[in-house]
Amino acid sequence: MIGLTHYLVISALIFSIGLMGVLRRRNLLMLFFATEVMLNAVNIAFAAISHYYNDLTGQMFAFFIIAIAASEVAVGLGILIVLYKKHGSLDLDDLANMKG
Amino acid sequence: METLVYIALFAPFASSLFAALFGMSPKQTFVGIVASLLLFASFCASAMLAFHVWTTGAGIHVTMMDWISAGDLHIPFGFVVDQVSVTMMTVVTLVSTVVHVYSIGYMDHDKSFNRFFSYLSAFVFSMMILVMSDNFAGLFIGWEGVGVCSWLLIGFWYHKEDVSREENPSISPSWAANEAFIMNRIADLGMLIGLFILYWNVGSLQYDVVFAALPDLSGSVLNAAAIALFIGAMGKSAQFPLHTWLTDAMEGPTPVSALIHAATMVTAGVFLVIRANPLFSMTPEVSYFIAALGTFVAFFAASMALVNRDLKRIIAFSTLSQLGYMFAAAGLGAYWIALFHLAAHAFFKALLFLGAGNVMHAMHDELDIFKMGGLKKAMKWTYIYMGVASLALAGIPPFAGFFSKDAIIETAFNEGTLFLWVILVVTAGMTAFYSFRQVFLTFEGDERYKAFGIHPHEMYKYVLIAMSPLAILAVIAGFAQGTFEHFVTKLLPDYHMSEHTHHLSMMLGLIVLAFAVGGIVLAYRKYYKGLKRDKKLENSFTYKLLANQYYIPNLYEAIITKPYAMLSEMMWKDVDMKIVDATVDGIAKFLYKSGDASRKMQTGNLSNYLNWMAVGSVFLLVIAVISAMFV
Amino acid sequence: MLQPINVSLESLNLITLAPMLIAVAGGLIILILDLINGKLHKSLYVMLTILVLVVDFGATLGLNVNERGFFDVMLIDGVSIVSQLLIIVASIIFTPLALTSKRFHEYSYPEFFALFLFMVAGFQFMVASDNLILIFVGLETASLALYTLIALHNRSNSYEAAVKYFTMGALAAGFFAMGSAVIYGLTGSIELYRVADVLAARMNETGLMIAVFGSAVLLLVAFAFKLSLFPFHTWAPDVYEGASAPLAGYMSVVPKVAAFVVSIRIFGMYIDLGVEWVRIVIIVLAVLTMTLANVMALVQEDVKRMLAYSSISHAGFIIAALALDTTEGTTAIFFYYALFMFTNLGAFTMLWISRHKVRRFDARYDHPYEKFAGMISIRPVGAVIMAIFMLSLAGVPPFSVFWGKIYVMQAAVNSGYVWLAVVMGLNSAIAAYYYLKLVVYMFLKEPVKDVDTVQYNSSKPLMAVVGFATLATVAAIFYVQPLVSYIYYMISASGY
Amino acid sequence: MENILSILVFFPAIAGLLGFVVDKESARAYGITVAAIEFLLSVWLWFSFDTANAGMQFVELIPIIPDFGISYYLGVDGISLFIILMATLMTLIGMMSMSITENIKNMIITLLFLEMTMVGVFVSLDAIIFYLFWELSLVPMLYIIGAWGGPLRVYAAVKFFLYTFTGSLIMLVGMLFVAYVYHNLTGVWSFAITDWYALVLPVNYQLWLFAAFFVGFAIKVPMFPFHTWLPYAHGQAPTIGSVILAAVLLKMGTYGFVRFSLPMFPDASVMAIMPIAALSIVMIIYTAMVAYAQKDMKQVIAYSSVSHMGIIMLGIFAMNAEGISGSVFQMLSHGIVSGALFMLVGVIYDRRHTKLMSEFGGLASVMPKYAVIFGIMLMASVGLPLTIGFVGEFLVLLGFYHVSPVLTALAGTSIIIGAIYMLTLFKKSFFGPVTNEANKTLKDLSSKETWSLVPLVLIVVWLGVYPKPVLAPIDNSVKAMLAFMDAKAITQEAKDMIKVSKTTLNRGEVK
Repeated sequence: MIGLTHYLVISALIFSIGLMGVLRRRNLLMLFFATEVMLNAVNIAFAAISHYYNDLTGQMFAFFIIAIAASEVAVGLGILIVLYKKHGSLDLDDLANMKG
Repeated sequence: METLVYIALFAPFASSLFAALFGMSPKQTFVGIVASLLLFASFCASAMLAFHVWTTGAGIHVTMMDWISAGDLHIPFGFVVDQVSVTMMTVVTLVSTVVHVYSIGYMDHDKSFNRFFSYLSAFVFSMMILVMSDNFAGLFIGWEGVGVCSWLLIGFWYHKEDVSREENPSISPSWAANEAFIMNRIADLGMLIGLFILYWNVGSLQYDVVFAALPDLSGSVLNAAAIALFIGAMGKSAQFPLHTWLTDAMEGPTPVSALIHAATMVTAGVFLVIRANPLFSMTPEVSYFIAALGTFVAFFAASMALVNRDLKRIIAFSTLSQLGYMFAAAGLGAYWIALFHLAAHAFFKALLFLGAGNVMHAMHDELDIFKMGGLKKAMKWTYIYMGVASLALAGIPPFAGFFSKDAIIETAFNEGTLFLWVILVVTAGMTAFYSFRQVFLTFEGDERYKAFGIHPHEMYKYVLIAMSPLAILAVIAGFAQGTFEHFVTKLLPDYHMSEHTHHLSMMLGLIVLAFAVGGIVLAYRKYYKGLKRDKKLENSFTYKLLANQYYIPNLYEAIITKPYAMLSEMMWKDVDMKIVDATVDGIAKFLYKSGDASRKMQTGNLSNYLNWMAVGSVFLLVIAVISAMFV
Repeated sequence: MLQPINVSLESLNLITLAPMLIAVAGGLIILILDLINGKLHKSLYVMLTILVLVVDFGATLGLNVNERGFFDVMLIDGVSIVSQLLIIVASIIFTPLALTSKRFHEYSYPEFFALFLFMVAGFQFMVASDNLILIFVGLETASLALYTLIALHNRSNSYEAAVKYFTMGALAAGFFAMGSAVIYGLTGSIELYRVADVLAARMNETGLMIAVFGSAVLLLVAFAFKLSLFPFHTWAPDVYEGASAPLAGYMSVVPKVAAFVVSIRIFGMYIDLGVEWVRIVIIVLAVLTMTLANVMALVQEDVKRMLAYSSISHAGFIIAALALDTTEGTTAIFFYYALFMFTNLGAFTMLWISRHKVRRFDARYDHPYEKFAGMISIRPVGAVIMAIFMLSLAGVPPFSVFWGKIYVMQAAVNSGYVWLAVVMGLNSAIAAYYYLKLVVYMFLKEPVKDVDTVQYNSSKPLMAVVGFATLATVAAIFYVQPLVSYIYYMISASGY
Repeated sequence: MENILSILVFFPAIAGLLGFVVDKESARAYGITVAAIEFLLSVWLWFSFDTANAGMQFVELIPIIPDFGISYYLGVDGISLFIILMATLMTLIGMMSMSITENIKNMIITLLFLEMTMVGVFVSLDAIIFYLFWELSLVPMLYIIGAWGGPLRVYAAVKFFLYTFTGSLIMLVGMLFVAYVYHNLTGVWSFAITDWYALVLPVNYQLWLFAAFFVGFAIKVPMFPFHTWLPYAHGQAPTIGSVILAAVLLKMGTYGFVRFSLPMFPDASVMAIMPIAALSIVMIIYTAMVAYAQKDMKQVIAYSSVSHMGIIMLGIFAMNAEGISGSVFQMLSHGIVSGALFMLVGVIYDRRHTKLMSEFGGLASVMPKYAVIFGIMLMASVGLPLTIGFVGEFLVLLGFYHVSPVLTALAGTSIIIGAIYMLTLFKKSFFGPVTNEANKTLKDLSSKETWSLVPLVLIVVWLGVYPKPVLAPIDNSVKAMLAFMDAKAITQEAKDMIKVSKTTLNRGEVK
């Protein structure tokens, strides 16, 4: 039977995948996806724990995360669009005007 | 009587200030006259005080005001006029007055005439403080004061250039002045330490308090204090090894040499030993050392005088030698004899210097006696004066030197220190030789100066007259020996020859006299007829050794002056700049460099930033795990 | 049997929500005004914003200490009141900086002001709750608004800054969410006071420690990012450089105060629970942050970037006070920020005043040191004021930051961390170098030619702000006492 | 006038603020007037000072931050009184002799602010207020060195600032710790020094705190090996900067030792005697040698300052009234003499724009007045009796002899090597023939220069001959302090070492 542990392991795995994506990806869009993956991993964890405790708070948290992730994407994409207009690229390595 | 004390003390000060007012203006003869009059006033006051002390037998003690008081230390400006100080006062003011008058003539053509009088009177003032003070700190004021005045006066012709040691052994007046000051400072440190020792063991620096407390002190404290004070005396009285400055000090104008470097200041060391006789008489080892050193210096200086060609330097060496005699006497406990020789020596030595000054004046500042000769025609009076002074110096009866020096030599015999006695006797012979070598080479024989186109002339009349008191005293002072003894031994411990010595005294005197006469005869035979140079002798090692003052100045330069300069340079450039400062800057540079290094993490690349975050979290996790293991 | 839902309005205690609601309403009003008439001048919006904030301030001041409201998710304790007041005051000072003499892109949008007010509301939510959901929501509301505000500056660098901040912020958000999940999993609760109770009961269980540490690490990463602690600070210099000067100044104070409040709540809980490790880690991070930020600031060529590093260093300084977990330490945080706020905003305002439309001195930087060379002979008063700000930041008495500094150091000493105080002292000395560098440029160097326009962007409102900041910096000694006693009272009342 | 100290502190500052309004041409006159009024005020302070009272006088106490325990707490005793007088005097004289014309207004205003901080340091009885003025004094000095200095001025100014700043931050931690301990013992926060005096600290605390304060003070003094900022600062500073720096700012360090370290940590101070004496002696001898190696007149005097400060340090740690009173007196004497010497170097620098000794020679013939005053100051500097320089040096050495005869002998070499570098300086610059063409036409002292130097000469002689009016109040306060230290010391060694004078007055009102 699939228990809490399985969910938590899955959640941890997906979180790590998301994290690796954030660390390794060079395209900003992919980076955003990776962060979404991470947040969704958290959602899995919350839902599972919520079920385990038979407590709705976790699911509430998950809903809030979904909402925030959505607005994050909205704002993020907006910024990306103006950036793309200015730079013509979404490659991370092109984005190093400021350093030192 | 207090008024007299203050007159004696402050008249020279007034004189100095008065002359200083005109210090930067051109020569004004009245400055010299006023200064001399004030000095004469001081002399009169001193003489009256002397008479007072003589008649009443009691000293005068005045306290003017507080000087320093801190903690438990209280130092007043206090002055004491007793048998010892009044003797010194009289001698000092007398010689000073003569020298002041003399200087009016001698410094006639100098543009800094007024300044000279200012310095000279300031010196007398300092010297008066030195001898009159009722405490060691006051003595130290005068001690340093005469040091500064000596510095000013040696370097009086400061505008002269530095030359090599071969050309002029003293390099330049300003060099000689600095040398004198610094060497004296070395000794002054010893003196200061002596003061500290006395203060912390007695709680005061007043003579009377200190001397009264001496019996309660332990032997080591007494010895330490005596040694320290004597180191001070060694500097001022130019005892070996701090003697080189004295001959170099001859760079100063001749009246200065007469006053400071013959009659007064250099005897301050002897005065100190006499003043502190309660201390020194309780430390026989130190006293014996003083006597031995004095004897050594007497011989050592006389040996250098034998071959010197410089008129003033010969006299300077003789001063050194006579100081050695005085220390020998003081060290052997014959304080009153030392003081007696001090006074007598002041008269004839000042006279000798002033005579030398006349010669210089006549010879246009030429000092090499090999270039003189036959001056007696032009300078009869000077010849007489110098002759008298030399006879006194050589210890020929009935001149003053005979009595005083003979007493010292007799003391050495009396104390059983035969070795010292022998040396002192030999030295007496040497003294007679070099004195007359100088007199004969200067005044007798062929007129070598003509080759240099010099036309000598006698000094001004009033100058010669002014010198006469010294000449008279040089002749007659010796007869006052008994009176003097009676006078000063009210304060100083009396010293009597033992029966044995007393019996032999005639014979001892004759031995000394024989040596002295022998010296004169030798000088007569070699130099009376004129200068015959002996190349072989002059090239011998001993001759060169003596002529170069045993190479001691060169030695000092090689082992002290130059290494000090080198070490200083090294301290600055290598230690201060390259180690101390570089460390400080190094820390700053390190921080700056680490800034440069760490800003590299700020690549500007977002990916790197995100990686840093990951690294950070791993770092935190690692710490977490590690601490979890230890919890 | 189902119970009918029955919520009494009184138990909601809506007054606790009033400050945030005012800010949100203000933002909405601005948007509506813009809808009605799109041609209104920015000065109207500026004044409106200030008015809203003033009302907000009043509402916050009127709150009672230690109340809960709105289903107990709102927590109005002393910490939240003090921090809200700080946030609002900083916002009030910030707002007039829009009224520059030259036209700048972002201020022409009324949305700027609306977003700004939303952001303030977000921060207020963040500090006024101990519910992790509400904290998260507030945090994200504020952050998203902030990203937009940065990007509105409409320069290539601003976009870059916004993207960097945004991406890293998103990652941090992920960490925060995960950390919350772990806490939830551990305790079945996301309200910190309950979490603390449960954890306290379970502390002795074996194996629990690892989970506790895990949650702590995840949350620490999230807030270390917000507080720009080493090595999570990397965004800060770039974002400060890319953002406009006033916004950079604002960012160095307000988001950090908010993040500090949450950190106090979360990490204070851990430390109280006896997880000594959290304290150690925070102190290590604090020392690393202040030192490394300082040495990196030494080598900067641009004043704004230097100030960015200096802000990081100051944050490191203060986080150390957090680790002490004493009333004094917590007081020190707010006290320091209250004093730091004036000086820092003043300094950034000075930069803003000297801002040109195009870069005249350097291809990359707006405010290279050379720009200020010889300012004493061009604008003596400006130079003196800027020097006062720099000296204050360096901790020279009697200027404001000095008092904060000794309070923090005293707190460290009182908790037995004398070595920490010494490290703080040494760091202040290092920091003095780069502040001094600007002073040296202004006072001791010859002016570079063609710099008659050091006060290019000046205007009366900006001068007023600078004047106020100067006064607050110089006269700190006179208000330190009431300030510190008020903060101390508030903090101790809320049990920290 | 009970609040004369406040007036003394803030009068120059207010005058400085008003100075912004004064016209550029009149700025100098304005500055001199203000400084003169300030000086007269301080003289008045002296006359109204009760010399029989060894305690603090003219005390003003206004709590400003009671929660921290910080109050505006001022007062003077015999130790600080004369340093204040010297500070105001040297500011006045420095301004009178100032030859700067460029940006004169800024200079005057800066100097007036500097004067506030200097007076403030010496009247503060609250550690934080003390620290406040202490740090604040760096700022005007930084500006003076940096704006009017030589080619390396920025480096020198920043080095000066950072070095001192670093040290004082460590000291600040020490102060905070004392306050903490005080709070622990009494439950009250206080930074008042007089309150702190009452603390009896365990020896290990004392040692650490002593070390913390030591760092702050030693850098300021500056003690070897923390002295390297000083030659740069002096070398680059304009004359007025060097004068104030040498005369007053350095004294803050030694004053700090007397005011804080000794009475607060008597046991630690006694334990520190030997290390500090060792450092001081290294400082005396080593820097004197370095001074001898210098080519630049000003650097010679700068290094000589360090050497003389070594003497002062030695005296402070003599632990007897002779030494400490001597030290305080030597602070005054060094202030006046080195201030005057820097002014004198400034005189020649104004004429020739060089300070290298090799450029000169024979100045005595060209500028006799100058040479005379230089000579007097030189003699005071080498400690000739009857000048101000002797009294302090003598007392210090005398006092320290009680602690260690051998070390005193070593320290005493300062009178020899001091003479060496000073006389060499004098000989190289003033004696010998005038070789350099440019020197032949030099003008002697102008009346402005003469009138600023002559008062110093008079003081040098007056206090050399009759130091009592100054020395007696100092001595009273020092004796009271020693008696207090002795009573407070915990360890027997400290009690043995601290020598209480037999004639100690009652210390006045001490809380």
